[in-house]
Amino acid sequence: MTDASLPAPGVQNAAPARPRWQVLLVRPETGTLLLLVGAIIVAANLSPFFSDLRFILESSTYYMEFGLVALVLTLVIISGEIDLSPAAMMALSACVFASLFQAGLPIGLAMVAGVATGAALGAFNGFLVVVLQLPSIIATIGTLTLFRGLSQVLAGDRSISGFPAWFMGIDWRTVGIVPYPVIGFTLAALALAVLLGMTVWGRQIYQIGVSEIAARHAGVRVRRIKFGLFVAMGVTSALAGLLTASRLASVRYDMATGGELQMVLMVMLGGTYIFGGRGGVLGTFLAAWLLVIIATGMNVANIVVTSQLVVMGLLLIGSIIATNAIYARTQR
Amino acid sequence: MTALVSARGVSKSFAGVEVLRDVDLDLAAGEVHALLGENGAGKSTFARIVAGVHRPTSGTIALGGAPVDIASPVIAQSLGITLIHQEPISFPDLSVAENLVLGRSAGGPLARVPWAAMTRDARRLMDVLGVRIDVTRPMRGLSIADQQMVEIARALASDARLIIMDEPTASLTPNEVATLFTIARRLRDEGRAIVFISHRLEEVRDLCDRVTIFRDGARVETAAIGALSDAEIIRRMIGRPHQDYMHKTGVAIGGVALKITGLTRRGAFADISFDVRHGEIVGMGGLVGAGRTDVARAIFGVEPADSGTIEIDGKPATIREPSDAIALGLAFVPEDRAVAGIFRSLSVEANITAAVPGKIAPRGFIRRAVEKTLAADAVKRLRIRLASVRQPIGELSGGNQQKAILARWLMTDPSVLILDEPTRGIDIGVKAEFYDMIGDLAAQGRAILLISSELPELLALCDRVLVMSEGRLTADIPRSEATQERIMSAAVPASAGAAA
Amino acid sequence: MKRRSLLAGLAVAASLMGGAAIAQDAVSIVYIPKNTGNPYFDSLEAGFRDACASLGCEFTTAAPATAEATSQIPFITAQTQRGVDVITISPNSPDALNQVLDRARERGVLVLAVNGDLVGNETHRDAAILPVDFKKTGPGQVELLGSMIGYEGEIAILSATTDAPDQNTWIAAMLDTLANDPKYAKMKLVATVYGDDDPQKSTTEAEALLQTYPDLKGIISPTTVGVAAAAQVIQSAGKADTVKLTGLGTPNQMRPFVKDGTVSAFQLWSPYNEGVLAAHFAVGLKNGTIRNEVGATFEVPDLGTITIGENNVMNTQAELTTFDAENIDAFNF
Amino acid sequence: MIGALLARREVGLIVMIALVALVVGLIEPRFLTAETLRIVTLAIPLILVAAMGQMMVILARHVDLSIGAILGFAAIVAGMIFRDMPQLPTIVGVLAAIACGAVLGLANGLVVTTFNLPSIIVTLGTLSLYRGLVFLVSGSRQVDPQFIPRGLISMSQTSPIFGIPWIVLIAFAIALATWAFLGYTRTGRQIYAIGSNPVAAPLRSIRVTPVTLFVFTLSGALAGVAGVMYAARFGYVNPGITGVGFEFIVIAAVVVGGVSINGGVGSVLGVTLGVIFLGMVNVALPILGVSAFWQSAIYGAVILLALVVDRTVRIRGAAALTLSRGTA
Repeated sequence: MTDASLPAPGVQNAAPARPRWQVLLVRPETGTLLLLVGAIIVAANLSPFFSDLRFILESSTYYMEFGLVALVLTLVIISGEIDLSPAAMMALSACVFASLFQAGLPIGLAMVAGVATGAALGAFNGFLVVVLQLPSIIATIGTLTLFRGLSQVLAGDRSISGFPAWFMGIDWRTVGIVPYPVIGFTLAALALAVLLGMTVWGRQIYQIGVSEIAARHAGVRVRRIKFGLFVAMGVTSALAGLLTASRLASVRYDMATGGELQMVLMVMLGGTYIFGGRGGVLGTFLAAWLLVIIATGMNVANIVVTSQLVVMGLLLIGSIIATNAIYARTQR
Repeated sequence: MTALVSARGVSKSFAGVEVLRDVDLDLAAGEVHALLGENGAGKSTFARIVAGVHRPTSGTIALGGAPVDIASPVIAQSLGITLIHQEPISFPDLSVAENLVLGRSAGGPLARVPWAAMTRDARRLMDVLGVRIDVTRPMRGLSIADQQMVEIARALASDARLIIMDEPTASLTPNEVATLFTIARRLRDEGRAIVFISHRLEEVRDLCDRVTIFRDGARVETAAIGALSDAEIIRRMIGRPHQDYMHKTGVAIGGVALKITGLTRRGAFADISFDVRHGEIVGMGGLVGAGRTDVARAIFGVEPADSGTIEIDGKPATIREPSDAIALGLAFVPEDRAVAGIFRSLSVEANITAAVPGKIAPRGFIRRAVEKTLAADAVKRLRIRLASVRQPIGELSGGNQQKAILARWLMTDPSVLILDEPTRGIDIGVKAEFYDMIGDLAAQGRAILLISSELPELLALCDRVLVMSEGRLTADIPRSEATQERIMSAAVPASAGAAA
Repeated sequence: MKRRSLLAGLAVAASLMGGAAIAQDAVSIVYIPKNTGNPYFDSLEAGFRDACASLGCEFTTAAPATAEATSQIPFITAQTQRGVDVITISPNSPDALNQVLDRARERGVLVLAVNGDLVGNETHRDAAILPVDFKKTGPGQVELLGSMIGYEGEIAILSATTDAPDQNTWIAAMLDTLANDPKYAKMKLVATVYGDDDPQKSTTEAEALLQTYPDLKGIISPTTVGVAAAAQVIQSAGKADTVKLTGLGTPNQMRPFVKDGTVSAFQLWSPYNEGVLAAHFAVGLKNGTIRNEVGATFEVPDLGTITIGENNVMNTQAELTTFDAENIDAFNF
Repeated sequence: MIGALLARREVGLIVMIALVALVVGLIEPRFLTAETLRIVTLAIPLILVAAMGQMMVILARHVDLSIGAILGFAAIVAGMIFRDMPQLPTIVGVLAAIACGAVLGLANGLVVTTFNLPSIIVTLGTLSLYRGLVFLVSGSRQVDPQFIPRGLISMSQTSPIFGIPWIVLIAFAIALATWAFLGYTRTGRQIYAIGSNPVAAPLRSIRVTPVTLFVFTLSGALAGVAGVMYAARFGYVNPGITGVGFEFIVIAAVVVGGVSINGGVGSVLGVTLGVIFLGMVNVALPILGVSAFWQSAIYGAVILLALVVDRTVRIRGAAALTLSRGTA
């Protein structure tokens, strides 16, 4: 992402070919899976109350919104960009939705307006990055601050609620014992995995990530795809915002504060390469569950929340280092 | 003459491709030593090794008789070896004076920067060089020539014992070249060794005492400049006599395929007009930075022109994106393969099929089988050497990567093919294959625009040679009249100072 | 004692249908404060601890890192899963917790709001323990400031956030008192500003007050962060004798300012007693010795007779405690 | 040319500052008083000090998102020393805080340089990590005002020199030192060089890694200084809120001050003006009775605006480049 991270010309020698089995074994997703299994075992031993599927699924709903966004964020990062503003977009579009609803707009329309807001915000990011060609990483830090601020301006710190019963508590509705959000997240993961792995569109996202210039030369409509990705981020964030609103039965400007960290963390933990061109949705899917297990496990074991912050931070850095180590060899 | 630098059995390979093979070479103090050879012959690699940019895969280098390990440019500098890059290194946001001092100023981390003295010395250096550059202005915006002068000034200031100039004149005006040579001679007379890398024989004759000729990564011969005639030198460079370096098969020239009129992009090129006919190979020569690549990129929509028209088969075309160009039957093999060509970490098949998503994924979903067969055919047809089509293309040799890129474009069955330095950095054997392919492609009635810095290549392959200089079209020479001299004279900027 | 806890054990067993149960013979109580690192809640926890030590109940606490609306939810779920008998919570949001609290109660967990209520959503908790009758807070503060400035001159209010339910109840009461009680007729409220319980913002807001209203005589800041920030500002500006300050603050927070005379008196209640009361009420309820009905009464050592008021709200003390140079060293929270 | 542009940026800032003062003054005459000056100068020291560090990081083409957490960590450490070892002289706590900041900054630098990772993601991680450490070392307990040495607090209130508070003097002293360091020392210039052309730097015998480490360490140390100033200004340290969101304010100040996020461009004067500008806005908002809610929105807008300006400037620069040299 920053030129500073490119090696000096003298060291740009391509890597020697590696045996296939090794390639398969060092897939970062494999690492994520192992971590997940490990985490489950540890958590189960930490507290007798952990091993209860219903409880885990119930708790997982608190992370599904971030997970959903992280899936799309994965595509963005594979394409060589990044978006740090989704949590703020969740809050702002939810605040728009709630304010309009409170102003008397039929909730259906308000929801549409909320999603439209998300699309607009995403388009704004896209405009900054694709048209004005600002580095997405710093530009979206700007929009993160801006969007969060706007939702505060819009909603103050009122807690807007009073939604109709059918809208509230989507995390309570279950198929068997599986809450709707979990199902939605899983389906979304499947859909995106297919999109990314089996369609031209997905192929082109990888191509852009590996070499944007080469992609353009090969006729890939880079600008269009990137812009589309940012809009998709906005829309997904808005949907996640609505899910959160439904789960909490209320909306405040501070919804999902700091969520960007968890989302990026999910993508990085999933083994997607921070410099783009590598990675996949499967990894993010697993990583989301890994976070669910870790957070839930620590909560139910009464481990102080503050050490959770430490764990999150260490995980993020650790996962980038690991992924980097795996990829850097073939990536110049 | 006493050898200042003596290299013994120096070899270097990148990504398994050997670019320098077992080179022995002595550079003496008080001489200007020319390194000659085609692009990719290994002369620049050798220079970079001596300057510590690359480290040799094997072999030793001795400085004043004592073996040294030149592990980095920094060490090289400390040993008194300076490399003046083709593309001068600069810190655009820092002042010229600072760029001169950076890396040489002594003292600890908190040592004070003596602005006054720094500026004074810088001015003096510039006067010595007889160039007028405000040393307090930032490097950003300086012309290549001026940046080169700054580099030379650096070398002077750091009183290097060995100064390597890698194609310093490539983008200099004659006057600047003259200045450069006077300085070079004075440095030689001061007893320094100078290595001069150039394509231009007349310059070499003018300046150099001895010449070493490289071919295919090996040293062919070292001799006093007087000892060899131009023809002999060229023969040693290209390996065979000039005339039988011919390929072009008689092909019927068809109607106009690509017609460019008044193409202009501010800051790059102006008022470019030419056409390419079916079955015709039109060459485009010129110095580095003359704007050839920009024209190609403009035609292909990578960086569209500000004004001017493009017609394809007589129909005016609007090309905003490469995808538009592809739809119109254009294909473009870019100059910088590593950046603009391949997807290094993606499989060969993905690379080959990149331009034809429609073929591998009729309904949006990629058909792996189809993709594989398509790729496999191409690999067979172009004789691409690889382990598997699922192998990352980055693991292939440069020549085979380039073949894959060509294969990518053949998939689109283009009517107009733009090749930008297609054989740069490719072993001679594969080059020959490329020449054959290019000929065949023309024979199939495709129009081909061949951008190349290798004059023999242009002379050998092209029906016509266009020449660009400083963003303008300066010559359109039919095959019959084309000679290296004519092309060169059209390529070298007529008036001085235009660039500075 | 033994018999009691045995009963408790039965009660627990009975109350926990389905949900994973802890095999234990004591009532287990968890307290979830607004956020960790807040000294106010430290002393509230102390109250719980000491009470449980004497009552023989198990007490744990689990606090989110930030006080944002949703941060408490995962903890409520986790504690429910742990099969605790009682969840006592100082809610970060009056409404965002409704559903998860309901779920806890479905599973037989007793839910008590402590120190702050689910205003407007009282049906989602079993009872609330509040320090004082919040109706009395406003007038109390006005009277205190009035006594400092001779019931005359411009005054201003520095509150927490624009929608902080408790602060708003108090401010409403203050306005009412100022408007209707002739005693305060000469006191003129010129501004009500909000520092969002953030030191930085509170400081700038307080500074702005001093500057925008040169004739300002007094400031009421009914929030611990605000009153501390305001005190710091007045001290820095050296306006201690022209501008009087009072509000709700913790002794530890305000001690230096009372010592150096920046603030002559401020008020609060005892969060410690809230913990004590909550623990006694919870255990009593679980043991069946207390009925959770409006009007019901019960005894708590040191607190005397507690009466359950409307909305199942009970208070630890009738009036606010006023801290000044004399008594402040007697408190440590 | 860049120099000229910078000049433009600094002049522009002065104009903007004057405008804010004027406009606000018209609406609320009391704004144009010495008192305002006092408040503004009190509002900026923390930001100014941290901005000096962040500026150097950004000049070297990096960014440090963790300074808010570092500030909190340093402040809590200082506070705990004041509380738990009252016999020690104040300076010990101060130095300890600065040292902690330096160490955490160094840690950032080490991860970034050793593994060649984008600093923004790394520091996003350490932002969470360090905040967690704040809670752990403090046991989530606030350090109450009674433990903060009077002497320290009075530093945010007055000084022998015209009664300008010490922290203000110190902040500007640090800015001055940074100016001298960046402009007149070898390392200072090397920071610019690295940001200007990271790939070429090693070829000019600039030891990129040590310099980068140094820059991150310095940024951390300065955040530590800001932490001490926080304790001095607000009189207590709470692990939960101290320094939260601080990084965005500082980054806003730095980029609005004309430092290019592409590195290599930026002046101490510009950043100082940027800080003053934001300080003015901060003070103006409540005086105008504008809700504090607007602050974060304004920061965001300011950051984006600065980025766009910087971008357009660069494009012009690039155009000039191609004009004179074609594209080689």
